[in-house]
Amino acid sequence: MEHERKNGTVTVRISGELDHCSAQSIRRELDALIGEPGVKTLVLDLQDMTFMDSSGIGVILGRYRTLRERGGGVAVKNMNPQVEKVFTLSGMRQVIQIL
Amino acid sequence: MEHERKNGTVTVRISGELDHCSAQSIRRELDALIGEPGVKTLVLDLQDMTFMDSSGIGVILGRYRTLRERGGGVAVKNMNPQVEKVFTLSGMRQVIQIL
Amino acid sequence: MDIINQMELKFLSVPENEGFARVAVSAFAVQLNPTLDVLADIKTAVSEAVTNAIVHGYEDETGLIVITASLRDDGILEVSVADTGKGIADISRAMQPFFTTQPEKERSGMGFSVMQTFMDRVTVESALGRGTTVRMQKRLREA
Amino acid sequence: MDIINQMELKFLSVPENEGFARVAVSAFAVQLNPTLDVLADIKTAVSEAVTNAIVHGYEDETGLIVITASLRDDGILEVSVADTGKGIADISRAMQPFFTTQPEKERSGMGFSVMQTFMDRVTVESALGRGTTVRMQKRLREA
Ligand SMILES: Nc1ncnc2c1ncn2[C@@H]1O[C@H](COP(=O)(O)OP(=O)(O)O)[C@@H](O)[C@H]1O
Ligand SMILES: Nc1ncnc2c1ncn2[C@@H]1O[C@H](COP(=O)(O)OP(=O)(O)O)[C@@H](O)[C@H]1O
Repeated sequence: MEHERKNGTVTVRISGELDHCSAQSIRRELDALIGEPGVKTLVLDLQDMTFMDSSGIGVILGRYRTLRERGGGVAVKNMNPQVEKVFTLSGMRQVIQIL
Repeated sequence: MEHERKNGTVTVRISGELDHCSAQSIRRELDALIGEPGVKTLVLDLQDMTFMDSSGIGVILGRYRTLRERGGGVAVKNMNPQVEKVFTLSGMRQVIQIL
Repeated sequence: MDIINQMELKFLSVPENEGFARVAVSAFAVQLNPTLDVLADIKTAVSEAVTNAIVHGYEDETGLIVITASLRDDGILEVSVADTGKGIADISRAMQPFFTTQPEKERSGMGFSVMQTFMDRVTVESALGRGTTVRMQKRLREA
Repeated sequence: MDIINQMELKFLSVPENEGFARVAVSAFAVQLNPTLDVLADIKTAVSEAVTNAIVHGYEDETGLIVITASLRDDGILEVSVADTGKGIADISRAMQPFFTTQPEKERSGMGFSVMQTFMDRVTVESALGRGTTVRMQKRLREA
């Protein structure tokens, strides 16, 4: 996964499909990135994500919980309409910022 | 189907997939175009054709036979690798010109 | 109302088949020329139902999942996703938003809500120890 | 040599299912990460076998076509396409390039040749009045 760190913020570009099958490896990679000292905010760039179902909601909320404890959070950007529909439905707009 | 007539030559752009299912309507449209008086040569522009199986060979050879009787013929251009493989395999290079 | 086309797809409950299953159903539905948005809705709903069969129905075992799909002449797609896994004790509770029996695996509890929002109709039949069948309908085009 | 994934797909012998069938098999095969060329070869071969079942096996009737596909741990895809239609009297003659029993429908007689060129192995089993099964293999990646 392409990523970029600036101060306490890591921006990660997730490409392809985020379902239960791919969730485990994506979760692992994200946890490695936010596990680095000083990281408070995770920005997910979903420009190249072509599909997401509710398994993706679980992945995003899980990282949110970790970062929340450190006083940080998660933001997303560049969602396609299908991904945005799943996102909105799950009430994630209340806790995850859309950039 | 997009097409263009110049003297005795009609150039037709076929898009999508050419299999047994789509063959009938494509055949009908091609026959209408080469049925116009004075048409001797059919040029098939396959730039936007994403798939072709041996049903396509039947369609191309059928138009070739019609035009051959009028002293004309068929040529193709812009084949993708998959289409070219089916084309070559069928020995069509011997009768159909590639532009 | 007649059925104009029909298919049945059986496959192993391994996660690699989640993508396969949703592409297959979408490739079946595409012949009625639905919009890309409608196809995306169907893919998402099928993905939820198949994932549930893998994750909840069969948990750590491998079983068979059976999908059927029919196209009706009134423009409706019917899809069912069935497993013969452990079944659901309380269906209406299971269908509540955010309810999940696997929070430790980061399941969101939104699977059924996604199916209900993305499809026109969802019904669930289940028996403990015998399995679960989810039936869904979606209008692909006006009749 | 073990089978790591498996599916079975049953559908009506209508031309609209030619595209559906080849997309479904390709979506199943993609999990071993074959190249796009290999996927295109598989799609083409499946399209030929399914078209034959529709056009020759069932001619003007509608019957059921059954596709099975397995992924083996040595990187080989096995696909079979079966109909219970009219069957083939002389298989080796049927497999000759340019041989067709339907020249008036502009069949080219190249269906079996395409399957044999695009796949690594093709075998045909058929009985008159009972139907035809085409079995094909293709290496998706090195073992
Ligand atoms: N096929 C199934 N077999 C057994 N239990 C199921 C099945 N589908 C759903 N369930 C039960 O219903 C609950 C809610 O499902 P769902 O809304 O999809 O959320 P999630 O999958 O995130 O848990 C699951 O946690 C599970 O207990
Ligand atoms: N599934 C089938 N059922 C009955 N006959 C078949 C079947 N598949 C092929 N055949 C016979 O074999 C011949 C050659 O098939 P093929 O090489 O695919 O060429 P084509 O489909 O263009 O005729 C067909 O014309 C037909 O007579």
